[in-house]
This record gives sequence, structure tokens and C-alpha cells, in this order.
Amino acid sequence: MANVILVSVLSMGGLSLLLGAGLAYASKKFAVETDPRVDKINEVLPGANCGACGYPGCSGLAGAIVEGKAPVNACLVGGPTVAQKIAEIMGVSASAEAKEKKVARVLCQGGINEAKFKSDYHGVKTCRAAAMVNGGPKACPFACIGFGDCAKVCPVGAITMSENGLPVIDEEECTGCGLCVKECPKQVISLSSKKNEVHVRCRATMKGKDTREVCKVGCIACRQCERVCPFDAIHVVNNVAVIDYEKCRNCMLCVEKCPTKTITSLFPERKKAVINDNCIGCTICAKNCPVNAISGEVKKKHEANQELCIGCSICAEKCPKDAIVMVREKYNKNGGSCDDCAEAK
Amino acid sequence: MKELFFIIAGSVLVNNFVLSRFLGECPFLGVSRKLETAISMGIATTFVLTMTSVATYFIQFYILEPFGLSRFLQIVSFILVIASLVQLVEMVILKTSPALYRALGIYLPLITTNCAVLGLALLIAIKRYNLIQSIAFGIGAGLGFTLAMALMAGIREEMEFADVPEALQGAAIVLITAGLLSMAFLGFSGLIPM
Amino acid sequence: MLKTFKGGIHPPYNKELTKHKPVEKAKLPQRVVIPMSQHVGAPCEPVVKVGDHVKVGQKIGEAKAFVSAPIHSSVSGKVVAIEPRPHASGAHVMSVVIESDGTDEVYEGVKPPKPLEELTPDEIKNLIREAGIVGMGGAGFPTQVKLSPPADKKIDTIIVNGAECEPYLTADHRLMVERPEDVVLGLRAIMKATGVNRAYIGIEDNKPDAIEAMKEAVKSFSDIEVVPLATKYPQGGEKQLINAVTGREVPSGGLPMDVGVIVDNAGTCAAIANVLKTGMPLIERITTVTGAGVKEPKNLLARIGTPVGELIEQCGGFAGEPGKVIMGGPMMGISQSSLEVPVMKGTSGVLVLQKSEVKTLEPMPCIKCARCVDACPIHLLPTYLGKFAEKGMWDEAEKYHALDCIECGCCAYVCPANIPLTQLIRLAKNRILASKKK
Amino acid sequence: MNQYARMIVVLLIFSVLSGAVLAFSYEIANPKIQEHAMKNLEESIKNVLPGTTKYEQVEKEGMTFYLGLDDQGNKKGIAFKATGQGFGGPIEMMVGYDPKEGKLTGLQILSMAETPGLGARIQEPAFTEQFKGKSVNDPFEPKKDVQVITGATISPAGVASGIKSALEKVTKIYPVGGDY
Amino acid sequence: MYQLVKDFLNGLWNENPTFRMIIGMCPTLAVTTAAMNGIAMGLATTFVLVFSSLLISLLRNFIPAKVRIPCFIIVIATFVTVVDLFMAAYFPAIHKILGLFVPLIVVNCTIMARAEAFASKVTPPRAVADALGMGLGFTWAITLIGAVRELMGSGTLFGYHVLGEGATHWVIMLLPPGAFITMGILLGIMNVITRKSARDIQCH
Amino acid sequence: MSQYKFLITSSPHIHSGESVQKIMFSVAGALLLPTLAGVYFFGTRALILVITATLAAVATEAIFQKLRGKPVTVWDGSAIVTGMLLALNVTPALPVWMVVVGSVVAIGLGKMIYGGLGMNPFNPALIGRVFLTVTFPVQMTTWINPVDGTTGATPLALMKMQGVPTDYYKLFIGNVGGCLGETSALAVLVGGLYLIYKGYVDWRIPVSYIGTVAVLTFILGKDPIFHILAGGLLLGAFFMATDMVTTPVTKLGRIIFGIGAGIFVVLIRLYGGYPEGVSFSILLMNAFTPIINRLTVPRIYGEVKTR
Ligand SMILES: Cc1cc2nc3c(=O)[nH]c(=O)nc-3n(C[C@H](O)[C@H](O)[C@H](O)COP(=O)(O)O)c2cc1C
Ligand SMILES: Cc1cc2nc3c(=O)[nH]c(=O)nc-3n(C[C@H](O)[C@H](O)[C@H](O)COP(=O)(O)O)c2cc1C
Ligand SMILES: Cc1cc2nc3c(=O)[nH]c(=O)nc-3n(C[C@H](O)[C@H](O)[C@H](O)COP(=O)(O)O)c2cc1C
Ligand SMILES: Cc1cc2nc3c(=O)[nH]c(=O)nc-3n(C[C@H](O)[C@H](O)[C@H](O)CO)c2cc1C
Ligand code: SF4
Ligand code: SF4
Ligand code: SF4
Ligand code: SF4
Ligand code: FES
Repeated sequence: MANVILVSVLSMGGLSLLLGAGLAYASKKFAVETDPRVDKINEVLPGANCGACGYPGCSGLAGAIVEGKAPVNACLVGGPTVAQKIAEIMGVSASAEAKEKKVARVLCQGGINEAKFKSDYHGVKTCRAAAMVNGGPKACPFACIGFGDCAKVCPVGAITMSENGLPVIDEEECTGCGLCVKECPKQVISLSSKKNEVHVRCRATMKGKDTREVCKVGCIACRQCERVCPFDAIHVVNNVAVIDYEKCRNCMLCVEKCPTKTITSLFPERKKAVINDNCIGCTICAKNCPVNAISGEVKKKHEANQELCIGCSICAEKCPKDAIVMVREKYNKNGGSCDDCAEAK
Repeated sequence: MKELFFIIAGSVLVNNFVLSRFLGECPFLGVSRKLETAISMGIATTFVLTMTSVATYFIQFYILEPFGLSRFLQIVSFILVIASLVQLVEMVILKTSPALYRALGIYLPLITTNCAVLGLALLIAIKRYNLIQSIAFGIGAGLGFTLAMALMAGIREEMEFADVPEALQGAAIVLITAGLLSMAFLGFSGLIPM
Repeated sequence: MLKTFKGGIHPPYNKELTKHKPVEKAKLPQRVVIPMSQHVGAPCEPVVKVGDHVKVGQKIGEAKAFVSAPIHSSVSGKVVAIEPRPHASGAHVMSVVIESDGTDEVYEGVKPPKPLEELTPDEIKNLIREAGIVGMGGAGFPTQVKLSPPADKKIDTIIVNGAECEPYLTADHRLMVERPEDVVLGLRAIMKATGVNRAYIGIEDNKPDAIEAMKEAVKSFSDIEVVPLATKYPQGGEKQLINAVTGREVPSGGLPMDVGVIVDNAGTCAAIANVLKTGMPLIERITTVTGAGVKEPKNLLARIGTPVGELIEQCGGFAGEPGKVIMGGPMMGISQSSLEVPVMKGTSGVLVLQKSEVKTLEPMPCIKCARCVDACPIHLLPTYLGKFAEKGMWDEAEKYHALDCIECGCCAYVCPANIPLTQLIRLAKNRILASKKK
Repeated sequence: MNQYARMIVVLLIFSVLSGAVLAFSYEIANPKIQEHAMKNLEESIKNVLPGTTKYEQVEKEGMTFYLGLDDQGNKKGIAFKATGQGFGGPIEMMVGYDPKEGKLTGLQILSMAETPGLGARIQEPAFTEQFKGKSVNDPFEPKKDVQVITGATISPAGVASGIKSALEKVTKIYPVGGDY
Repeated sequence: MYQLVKDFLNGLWNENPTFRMIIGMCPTLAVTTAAMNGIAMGLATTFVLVFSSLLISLLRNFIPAKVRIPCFIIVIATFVTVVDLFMAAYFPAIHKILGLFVPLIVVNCTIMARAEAFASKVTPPRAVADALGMGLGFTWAITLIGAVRELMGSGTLFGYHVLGEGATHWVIMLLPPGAFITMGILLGIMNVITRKSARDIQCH
Repeated sequence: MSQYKFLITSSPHIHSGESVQKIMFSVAGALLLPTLAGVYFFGTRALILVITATLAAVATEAIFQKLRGKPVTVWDGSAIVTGMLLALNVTPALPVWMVVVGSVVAIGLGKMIYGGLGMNPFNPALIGRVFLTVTFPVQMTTWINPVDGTTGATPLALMKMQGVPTDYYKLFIGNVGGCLGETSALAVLVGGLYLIYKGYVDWRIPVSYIGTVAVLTFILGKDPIFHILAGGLLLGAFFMATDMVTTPVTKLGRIIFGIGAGIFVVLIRLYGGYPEGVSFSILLMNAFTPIINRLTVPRIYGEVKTR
């Protein structure tokens, strides 16, 4: 018995020495520089080399992740913990967040109910294909075609097609990647800063008369918005109203004025200025208010007239004491709460 | 000569490693998405299998058996040798030919923990093949693996356009397809005396 | 064995409707809409203003780029608008709208040039360019550009495309029967301009009278040969024509000039002849107005800019309820949603199909029957291209040569599963080219 | 100690320990394994040579024979291993042979890879029993003197031809009617 | 304690090696011609899994990263051989059926994966809990597959006739195609179940 | 005049009028010939098998589509063809419930799990057939003689196991044991030629397939005519190897397909465990089809050199 043990210990020892030494030598001799991140990810990966990810082994996946070909959560075996670590290695950092967030917006409201159809279309059910056939079935050459190419291309599923055949973008989900903008054959979608609340949802540069003929909600270039805007932020250019977001303060006056409801706001109600006890009565706000909605005596707490206030926030920005807050009636943007979901069922 | 042909043809068609011996299923399911990848993987595996057949032949018949260690050191020594060998080859290829490495080398680590390799080693020991037969067996097993991989990858590429029910997408449909493929391969049963 | 190519289809030709009907002059339109883009290449810039008075043959659009062709007024009258108007492509295109004064007064500048014998090649090319002549076979490529190949391309053969393989259309057919000598004169001008002394006139054998007439007309020219071709669509596609007539293959991504050939439509030749004889630029063309949807199908000589609705009216209006109005033939034409769109230089026909004729069958899954593969004259695999397009696999589509598709429509015509293959491939081409631009 | 040395040492320790553990386990398990093997062999011999209680192993002309003896030491026949080519691979069997009578005394299938429920039914007594008492001079042809299994003719044929070819050799060593 | 239970349950369902991670397919397909084989194979694998995880977890700080894979392999191979030897000694019938696949436990990706991903990173109790969960998860999965195949292929369950002697046997279930197809269909069913429960969880 | 709203579509604006239904029903029609031959030789039992198999196939397809909430498209006729072919490929003595199992497997595993018509990699009828062969080998190899209904063996089995040939005339007319639809070479041939004439079947596959078998058996010293007429070769070559869904789309590919299938048939018939190899050979080549398609992409017009 001792004999057997001895022989086996010796031969195993010999074998491993041989192989160990060989490997050690080889790893020195054949060392190759690689992207350190590949090694790091390799460390993190389970190393089962099971191939379940579709890549040839763990190092194959590591390479693919570094090259950006595979997502950080590609390893099924490793699960979310590994994915988290890989994400750290890859430095999927918050640098993008730092910039002002942009989201995609649909600049057409001519759905099935509003737009006129010049013809029936039959064929490949994608916007681009339809656009290539006589410009699509809608009479307005600028109208959304409504087959949802944008929805298909959105990587985060932020776009859904409404009953009315128009895309609806969930601005919370949207990452501002702009893929939909590129995809849309009619340039109906554009990226703009998330803080812009008011939009002209029409791009039709035809004469107002022509636009009115083809769409109930198209911009007819009546210039009423131009006249009502207190900040000179909206102008009719080439038969369609365009907002200068440098100047726009989301006061929604144009929204209310627009006869065709072409201009929309994200919120049904505008914000209102409310002055709190920090107010020292410096009167700066009253002086700056474009609609004279703020009144009050020097050194006394001021009051904002809720009726008059248009929600432009100038006062809040000017207030040296941060005594003015802009508040909006409680409003749930996407209506998404758990209770709603339960009700919907 | 004829016998070697039978060994090769037998392990490609009749007792295909993947489709009837159940060896090497993991890469078969995982790396058969694209035809090019599948074939590269197949070639790399064939290479390793052939190498393994030589190595295990010597270990089995020149170390283990003479010393009477075969019954209990077989697994450990085979797997150790295979793993080291693969790693060695990987390093050598990486250094000497990065192009070859990109084409084949990346598959090598995956192959270490592939049952097909250890299975081949054990089968060689069981069947008591001589050196030439062992090599033929290794090549045949590799070719059979490659064939199965290639067929599956071809079908899977075509399946990109198929409307597979959601529940079956992924591994499920691949398994069922493998089942149908292995059913077709049953036609070869009894073909060559193995 | 008649000359032809591999692949292709045999759709019902339906040419009986108009093939014996002599070309009629269409009524002078009251108002013409002349798009500034009727050709391949850069659009023209209008050189008239609203309110200007223009005469027949007066230049109203100037071609600034090399690949472009000027545009002339087709009536005399007043310019009433210069604005985007519906165009056969479906887009709105900058157009000059002219209210006819009914006098049809010819512009002073329109004078016959020297006889052909005295013209130099450069003069011929210049005449062709100034007359705004573009390919009348459909694509509308400026003819003069075709005739000026780069120095390293040696042209040795001119082919006149008289195949007219599109079903229904008979414009070229009637032209060749009625004015064969014009086609030959235009061809000789082209030969002189390019210094080529070998030419063929390819005509499908379902037009024996045209073959006869053309043979008669070329009798005295030993360097011109009339080649009867098998009747098969798309025999008139230039790649197929070149292949059938000369046995050469235009390389993938290449042009006819790469194999030493220039192909010109019979109508294009006749237009050149017209310039040589009268000096009148391209302001009218023969258009076949046909289909079961029109009461009285006709071949009309129509002024460029005439709304198609007027032409249909001159053919007795609609018969039954119209379902589809197509500019061009049924295989490659473009369906229209408005009757306002004007006839252009490349409008070889207006086809009206009755509502009962147009079917809108939903596509079924591809059964891989490979009919499309057998039909494709370019030997592509339309079934795969269609699938790639459906899945958005543009790279694969490119690898499978989507860009070589000539959009002839054969594949979609034969597909038993009703898959809109041609449209899918067109989509793929569009996307591939878009991604190339970036 | 550099990292390479450490690598090697650790690996060495693991292998050595593994070797020791395995050798040790083997020492414990091996007798048991051998015992099973012996028991199986013995059982199959007893099975094909009815009446046998012990046996002797005889090597002759490269073949191994098991001489079956009863309690009194009477020879009950000889058993030998034969291999036939079946549908799914080789069929290993133990055959009992009585040279005196020139007859088979029994058949047991040791290992095979035939289809379960089909070819695998060659293991069932219904099939193996038919060989008992069969003369070694029989033709051993399926469907003639060897009953087959419906749906699987190849496996029985493999068994039959395996026996037949083995017998050709065996009857030379132990001729029919001869002593042994 | 809660952590241990969680680790244990993980392998049973959420990250079940067979139905969720789809690894270790070779033994899963090869030995499941009968339910009993599934149990035997599963338990053998569990044994190896538990002990190698324990050992690896104990030694996790001792093994240099560069040679950890060879070391793991040695550990695993050792335990596998031990199982092989003892099975041959004490359960020869089962050992004969499992055949080649007992040694192949070495390359069962599940073991290597757990050693690498889990055991080499956590304390011994957690490693054992996880290994036990994974092993039993593997066991029930392949026993299920074995049961389906045995029932249809031989009309029995754990060797007992449940379908009556006269029932037609579906031979294919015992052959390679039957293995693939059964596994594929069961996987599809699992997908339906888990997707449904996932949906239920999301809304409440 | 502009009161009309026109249809706009991409070109072309006309269509050949050919449809999947037309093709499938023509194939079903052509299959009636072998079916009738089967009924003539094996009696009403054959008819019952064909009808149940077809109904089961159609029902399975409908149920799958309903379950997935997809439109039910059984009227495209493909399930009918599958059902008929399956029945024609089993022995007339098969228990009826087994042919139902075959239909369910054919349509379920062979077709619907891949999404239905046009997406299946393998020939569904043959999936059903081979599944039955492997699952119920005893019942599937219990052959009966025509007319009298006694059990017997197929000509191929007789040849393989006992070396007994069968005379050509009997084989041609169909008065031999075997699958329901394969006994009468004549009926199969007429149906197949009709389909070739209609253009629904590409002649390349049957010709290269049968040709390969003939050449190989001749080279190997066997009787080529016997091997063509006996067994399911003709049925397979005309009706099953030509299933467009599961065969290559290129012309060269179809020839390769036929040759490959021919080689496999001879291999299995002469050297394999089964007397017959047509089903297996076609399934095997089905597996090769995607690769064949990839490797035989035709040289396109104007492409200078082949790849
Ligand atoms: C960008 C471009 C450049 C071309 N250049 C030439 C040329 O130099 N010579 C020539 O013979 N044809 C030239 N062509 C014309 C084409 O050969 C062809 O006649 C034209 O695209 C219309 O063909 P189709 O009606 O068959 O589509 C050119 C076409 C395009 C689009
Ligand atoms: C599918 C297809 C069919 C065509 N058929 C004709 C035809 O029948 N007659 C014709 O003149 N041009 C036809 N063309 C256009 C020719 O390819 C080519 O553009 C034209 O003959 C060049 O002459 P042009 O520049 O004078 O128009 C066809 C093009 C395609 C792509
Ligand atoms: C899945 C399957 C497994 C088979 N297994 C066996 C087998 O184990 N043994 C055998 O002799 N034949 C086997 N066969 C072979 C066929 O049944 C073969 O047709 C039969 O041997 C012919 O014999 P017969 O003359 O009884 O019809 C198998 C067939 C199938 C489909
Ligand atoms: C010529 C032709 C042959 C066919 N052969 C088969 C066949 O062998 N098996 C089958 O299930 N379906 C066959 N079909 C029907 C159909 O193609 C088949 O159900 C599809 O494979 C289902 O996607 C055939 C159809 C045609 C047109
Ligand atoms: S916005 Fe653009 S892409 Fe989206 S549905 Fe409308 S047309 Fe299509
Ligand atoms: S595609 Fe990108 S930009 Fe468009 S909605 Fe989705 S996330 Fe936003
Ligand atoms: S013709 Fe239609 S059904 Fe046939 S292969 Fe082409 S795309 Fe598919
Ligand atoms: S449209 Fe394109 S793909 Fe289709 S047949 Fe014509 S050239 Fe071929
Ligand atoms: S279990 Fe066999 S390769 Fe993974």
C-alpha cells in the first residue's frame, strides 16, 4: 500500500513539476501585452469557459466587451454581480449625465385622426419604405408616416406607437441617443433639452392655406404666437413657427393662443411663483416681472398674483434670497404608478 | 488503412461526438450562432483533440499502466495534461501568430473544459487504440464535432428569419433542432462496425 | 435563337391597347407645371420670374452643374408661380408654373442648326446639352454627359434601345414605326459625336412592324444593324440589352462605358433628330396613356408639364373606377396619388388600372421557392435580400450585392408569397447608400 | 521566492496531495471492485454452465476458458467469451459449451449497446434460452434456426454470428466429443 | 443565516444550472434515460461540488491566481475519482450505467463555474450552501428529465411499471434525439413558468 | 376628377398571380395519384390513414396558431401536403393513432416551433416519418402485402436480408409491400412529372438524386433499376426532396442537394442498419441546405470573378 501511494505521489509530483515549470517558462517567454481591461474583466468573469454567452470562452467575451461588441451583462453564469463589476471596469461613468440632458421629441401631431390621407398605401410596413413610395400616404409631405421605425430602433424601448398612429416618447426612459432622429425618414423627431417644455409640433413649410387643407393640427403660420410671446422667443420662419429656446421661458402663452393647437406644453398647467418667508422685500422680483404679477412694499414680504403669473421664473432667478419657488399643481407626467398598473389590468 | 477510415468515418457519422455520444454539448449550444465562428471553433477543437489523443496515448500506456496507476490517476493526469497543453499552445500561438490566435486561439481555453476532450482521452484508454488509431480517432472526433457545429450554425443563421415562439427562443430551440439533427444522423446507425 | 439574356419574366404585354394607334398630338394645355428636376443630377435653377412672359422653347431653367440639363418652356404664356409642386416622385419639387396664352409662339432663339454633315462632335454635344436632352427611356440621364466619356474609356459601340419591354407601353414602338428616319438621324448624330462607327438597334420581336421599318431606314448605313431580340422583360434594361447584343457584361458597380458601349433610347435619338432639324429643344414627348382604367387608350405627343389628368381626359376619361395611376409602365412605373403631377421628359406612359384590377394581397412567409432567384436578371438572391431588409441587416444585404439590383421588379412579380421584394431591396439600397455617405 | 516558484510549488503540493489521497482511496475501494468483478464473472459462468459451483481458468492458444466444475469436481463444460457485431456496437457474451455433447449449455450477454426495448431484448431469457442445447454444428442463421426479435434482426444476427465464429476456434481446441 | 438560505435556494431555481444557466449539458443529456440515473448522477455531482467548493473556499487565499485553474482542476478531479472509485465499489450497477460520465463530472462546467465564480471568493459556509443548492438544483433537474424519458421510453418510473405492461414504448425517448428534444421542450416550459412568475413579481 | 383616392404601392404594379395556395394544392392534387394507388392496393385502411393524417396535421397547425394568438392560415394548404405525405410514407398496417402522433410531431416539432410555413429547416413530413420509425420501430416495419393484406417484407428488405430481388413490372405498377404511397412507381412518376411541367418542382433535384443513386449502385455492382423502383426513392425524389422550403434556393445548390442525398441513400441502403435510407438522406441534406445556400451564391451579372 505504501508503495502504491509512493509511486502515485511521485508520478503526480513529477508530472505537475514538469507542467508547472513548462507553463511558468512559457508564460515568461511568450508573454504578450494585452489591454489591461481585458485581463481585469477576465479576472472578474467566472472562468467557466462555458460558451453560454456565445463567445468562445471567457477571454473571448472579455475581449468582446472591451471592444464594445458585447454588453457588460453578457455573462449568464456570472449574473448581475459580475455585470456590475465589469461595468465598473469599463468605466460606464456618469460623465454623460453631467451634460444637460437631451431627449427626443416628436414634432408632428398629424395622426390618423388629424391628417388627411391623399392615397392608400400598401407594401412594406416601415416608414422609410413608405416614404419612398410617393412620399407616403399622408397628404402632408412633412407628416409622420406612423409605421414606428423610430419605436423599433429605440434601444431602451422609450417609444410606443399610439392608437392614433403617432410615436409617444417616454422622456424618462429616453437616453437622448438620437437613434430615432436618424431613423425617421421624415425628420419628425428632434432632440432638444429636457427642460424645454413648449414645442411647436409641426414642421410643414407649406403655405398656411395648404397646410390647413392637409392637417387639422398643422402650423398655419398665423403669427398669433409671435404676437403673444412676451420674450420674443417664437417666430414664423418659412411658414412655420420656430421657438428660440435661448429665449423661451415655458410661459405657455403661445400654447394657449395657438388656434390649431400646434404648440404644446409637456404640462397642462403652468408653474406659479410662490414667495416664502425668506423674502426680505427687496422688490427686485417685482421690478423684473414682465407681467407685473408681483406686488408688495419695500422690506415687506411680497405676494405673487397667481392669476397674473405666467410662470416664467424670472423672479425666482433674480431673487437674491431664494425666496421664490416655482410650483406646479401635482401632476404625474407619465401616469405610471403601481396603482395605475393594477387598475389597468 | 480501411480500419483507420472506419474509425474516422464512424466517429464523424455513426457515433458523432455531439449528436450521439453527448460530448461537447456546451460549445455546441453556445458557439454555434455564426457559421464562421462555429467552423473556427471546430477546427481548433479538432486540433486539440488530435493533440490530446497523442498525449493521452503516451500517458496511459507508458506511465499509468506500467505503474498500475491507471484506475485512479487517469482522470487527474489526463485533465492536468490537457489543460496545460492547451494553455501552452495558446501562449505559443498568441506569441507567434496573432492572426491565427484571433482565428483559432481564442477558442482554446473554452476547449479545456469541453467534455469531448476528456471523453476522447478516456475512450482511447477504454478502446485500447494504438498510436495511429488514437490519432485517427482524435481527428474523426474533431471532424464530427466540426460537422455538427457547422450544420447547427447554418441552421441557426437561417433561423434568424424564423418566427420562433418566445418561450423556445435561445437554447430550447437549439436543443430541439439538435434533436432533429441527431434523429437524422440515426440513419447512419449500424453503418460501420464500431 | 433570338438574342437575349439569362433570367427575366414573361408578363402579359397588353400592348394591343395602343400598338396600332398612331401618335396623336395632345391638346395644348392651359397651364403647365414644369419641375426643375426632371433628370439625374443637379436640379436646374429657374431663370425666369413670376410675371415674366415666356415663349415655346425659351429656356426657363439653367443647368449649373456638369451632370444636369437645361429646361425649356413648353408653351408660350405667363409665369404665374415658382414654387414646390407635387412631382412624380411624391416629393414637392421646385417648379415653374406657366399659364398658356394659347398662341404657341415660338421663341426667337429656336433656329435650325447647320446640317449634321457640317457639325463637329463638340458642336453636336453642345446642341444636345442646350436642347435639354436627357434619356427618355426612364432614368433621365443627361445625354450629352453620356456622350462625353472620360478619355480612358474607349467607346466602340452605340446601342439604340428600342426594346420597350415594359408591358402596355408603345411610345417607342409607334415612334419607330412612324418616324424611323428620325431615330436613325439621331443615332448618326450620336455616332458622329462620339466617333463610333458601329451601332445596333435592339428591338423585341413582338414589334415586327417596327423591326421592318427600322431595317428599311438603316438600309443605306452599313454600320448600323437592327437586332431583333427575344420578347422578355427586362430586355430593355441596358445591362441586359448590352449582354444580349454584344455578349459583354457591364461590371458590377460600373457603367456601360466601362465595356465601351453607350445605350440610348429610341426616343432620345428622335429628340436629337428634332433638334438637328428644327432647333427646337426637348419640350414634348410621346406618352402612352393606357390601361383598362382609361376609356380610349392612346399614344399622345404631350407637352412637358401637362398634368396627367388632362391627358387622361383626352383619352375619354376614366373607365370604371380607377384604382391606381402609374407614371411609366406597370413593372417600374411610380404610382401616383394626384392627377396634378406633370408629364416630364422621361414619362413614357401613364397607366391607369381599374380598382378591380389592383389587388392588395397580404404577404405570406417566403417558401424559398426560388422563383425570384430564377427570375432575377442580375442573378441575385432576392429572397435573402428581402429577408435581410426585413431584419435591417444592411451589411449582409450589401454583401449579397443589393446595390446591383436594377429594381426591375421581376422578383416581386413572380413571388407566390406576394412579398414586396423589390421594395424591400430598394429600401436596403437606400440604407446602404445612406450609411456609405457618412 | 518569486511568483513562478510559488506557482510551481503550490501546484506541486496540490498534485502530491491529490496523488496521495487517490492512492489511498484506491487501496480502500479496489478490493471491493475486484470482488464485484470476480462475482460477476463467476455468476455468468455458473449461469451458462448449469450445475457449476466453482471454476478453473485455463489459457489455451491465446483464449481464456473457464472450466466449470460441480461440488464433486465433475466437469460441467467450458465457458468462454465471444464478441458479436450488433446494431449499436460490439456485443460481449459468455457462452457455455459442452464438448462432450457438442452442444451449447447457455448464453449470457455481458455488455452491449443495442437499442433499449428493441435490440436490447437479446438480453432477455426469451432470446437467450433458445441457444441452450443447440448443437455447435447448427448453421446459426437468423430466421432459420435462430429466432429473431421483431423489428430488430441485426442484433440477434450479431449474437449468432459472434457465437458461430468463436465456436469455429473453440471446437478446434476442444473438439466435439473429445475430452477436456 | 438568511444569506446561507439564499445561497442555497439560488441554485435550486433562480440560477438553476440546467434550466437557467444551461451548462453541464453533456451529463444532463447522456445519462437521463431513467430517473434513477438522474438521481445518482446528480448526487455524485453534488458530492464533488460540495467538497471541492469547501476545499477551494478554505484554500482561496493560498492559491496564486495564475495557477488557480490547474489547482481547481486537480481538486475537482481528485474528488471525482474518489466518487468514481467508491461508486464502483459500492454501487456497481449504477456505476455501469453512468459509465463514462462519472469521470466527465470533472469537466461539468457547473463545478468549475461555481469554484471560480463563487467558492473562490466567499467563506466556506456560503460556498457549501451554494454548492449544495447548485448540486441539488442539478439533481432535481436531471431527475425530472430522466423521469420523463423513462416514463415515455420504458413505461416505468424509477423502475416501477406505471403505465401497464402493454403500453407502447416510445423508443426514441431513450435515444439521443429523445434527450435533446425532451430537454428542449422542458426548457421551453420552464421559460414559460419563469416568465409568468417574473411578470407577477413585477407588478406587486 | 380628384375625388378618387388612389392606391400607392412600390413597383411592380402587376403580379404573376401565382400563389402559395395554388402551389400547395397542386402538390396535394398530384399526391392524389399515389394515394389512389395506395388505396387500390391496400384498401380502405390506406384511405383512413391518409385522411386522419391530413386532418391531424391541419388541426395541429390550427391549434398551434391559435395558442400563439396568430392568424390561422391552414388554408395555405401546406399542412395538407405534409399530412398526406406523412401518410404516404408509413406502412398501411400502422395503427391509426400512431399516424396521428406522426402528424402532430411533423407539424409541431417539424414546423410550428420554427414559426410555421417557410421557416422550418427540416422537411416536416419526414420528421414525422422518421420520428415514427425510431419511436415505434416494430409497428413501422410491419409490412403487409397488397390486396391480400398478409404480412410480408418490402422488396428492399428482401434484397438486403435475403438477397431476393423483385421483378420490375411489379415494382413499377406497385403490387409490392411497402409504404402506402411508394409502392407504385408509375403513380408517383405521373404526379411528379405533372409538377415539373407546372414548374412547381425543379427537375434538378429528382434528376440528380435518382441519377446519383443509379450511377452509384451501378458502380457498386448492384442493380440500378431495382434500386430506383424499389422503396421510397421516387416518392422522395419527386415530392419530398423537392420541398422548396427545406432545399437550396440556388440551381447549383439543388444539384448538390440531389447528389448528396443520393450518396446517403446508397450508403444507408447498402451498408447501413436500415434497408431504406430515403427519409434519412433527405433530412440529412436538409441540414446541409443552409450551408449549401451559402456556398453556391451565383455569380451575379457583372461580377468579375467568382468571389
Ligand atoms: C452618376 C451617373 C453617371 C453616369 N455616367 C455615365 C457615363 O459617363 N457614360 C454613360 O454612358 N452613361 C452614364 N450614366 C448613365 C447610365 O449608364 C444609365 O444610362 C442611366 O443610369 C440610366 O439607366 P437606366 O435607365 O437603365 O437606369 C451615368 C449614370 C449615373 C447615375
Ligand atoms: C428593368 C429596366 C427595364 C428597362 N426597359 C427599357 C426599355 O424597355 N426601353 C428603354 O428604352 N429603356 C429601358 N430601360 C432604361 C435603360 O436601362 C436605359 O436607361 C436606357 O435605355 C438608356 O437610354 P436613355 O438614356 O436614352 O434613356 C430599362 C431599365 C431598366 C432598369
Ligand atoms: C431507433 C432504432 C433503433 C434500432 N435498434 C436496433 C437494434 O438495437 N437492433 C437491431 O437489430 N435493429 C435495430 N433497429 C433496426 C431496424 O429496426 C431494422 O429495420 C431492422 O433490424 C430490420 O429488421 P426486420 O427485418 O425485423 O424488419 C433499430 C431501428 C431504429 C429505428
Ligand atoms: C413541391 C413541394 C413539395 C413538398 N414536399 C413536402 C414534404 O416532403 N413534406 C412536407 O412536410 N411538406 C412538403 N411540402 C409542403 C410545404 O412546403 C411544407 O409543409 C413546408 O416545409 C412547411 O413549411 C411540399 C410542397 C411543395 C410545393
Ligand atoms: S416619427 Fe418618423 S420614424 Fe417615427 S413613426 Fe413617424 S415617420 Fe416613422
Ligand atoms: S431612440 Fe434614443 S433618442 Fe430616441 S427616444 Fe429612444 S432613447 Fe430617446
Ligand atoms: S419567390 Fe417569394 S416565396 Fe419564392 S423564394 Fe422568392 S421570396 Fe421566397
Ligand atoms: S428587382 Fe432587383 S433583385 Fe428583383 S429581380 Fe430585379 S434586379 Fe433582381
Ligand atoms: S458539459 Fe459537456 S461540454 Fe459542457
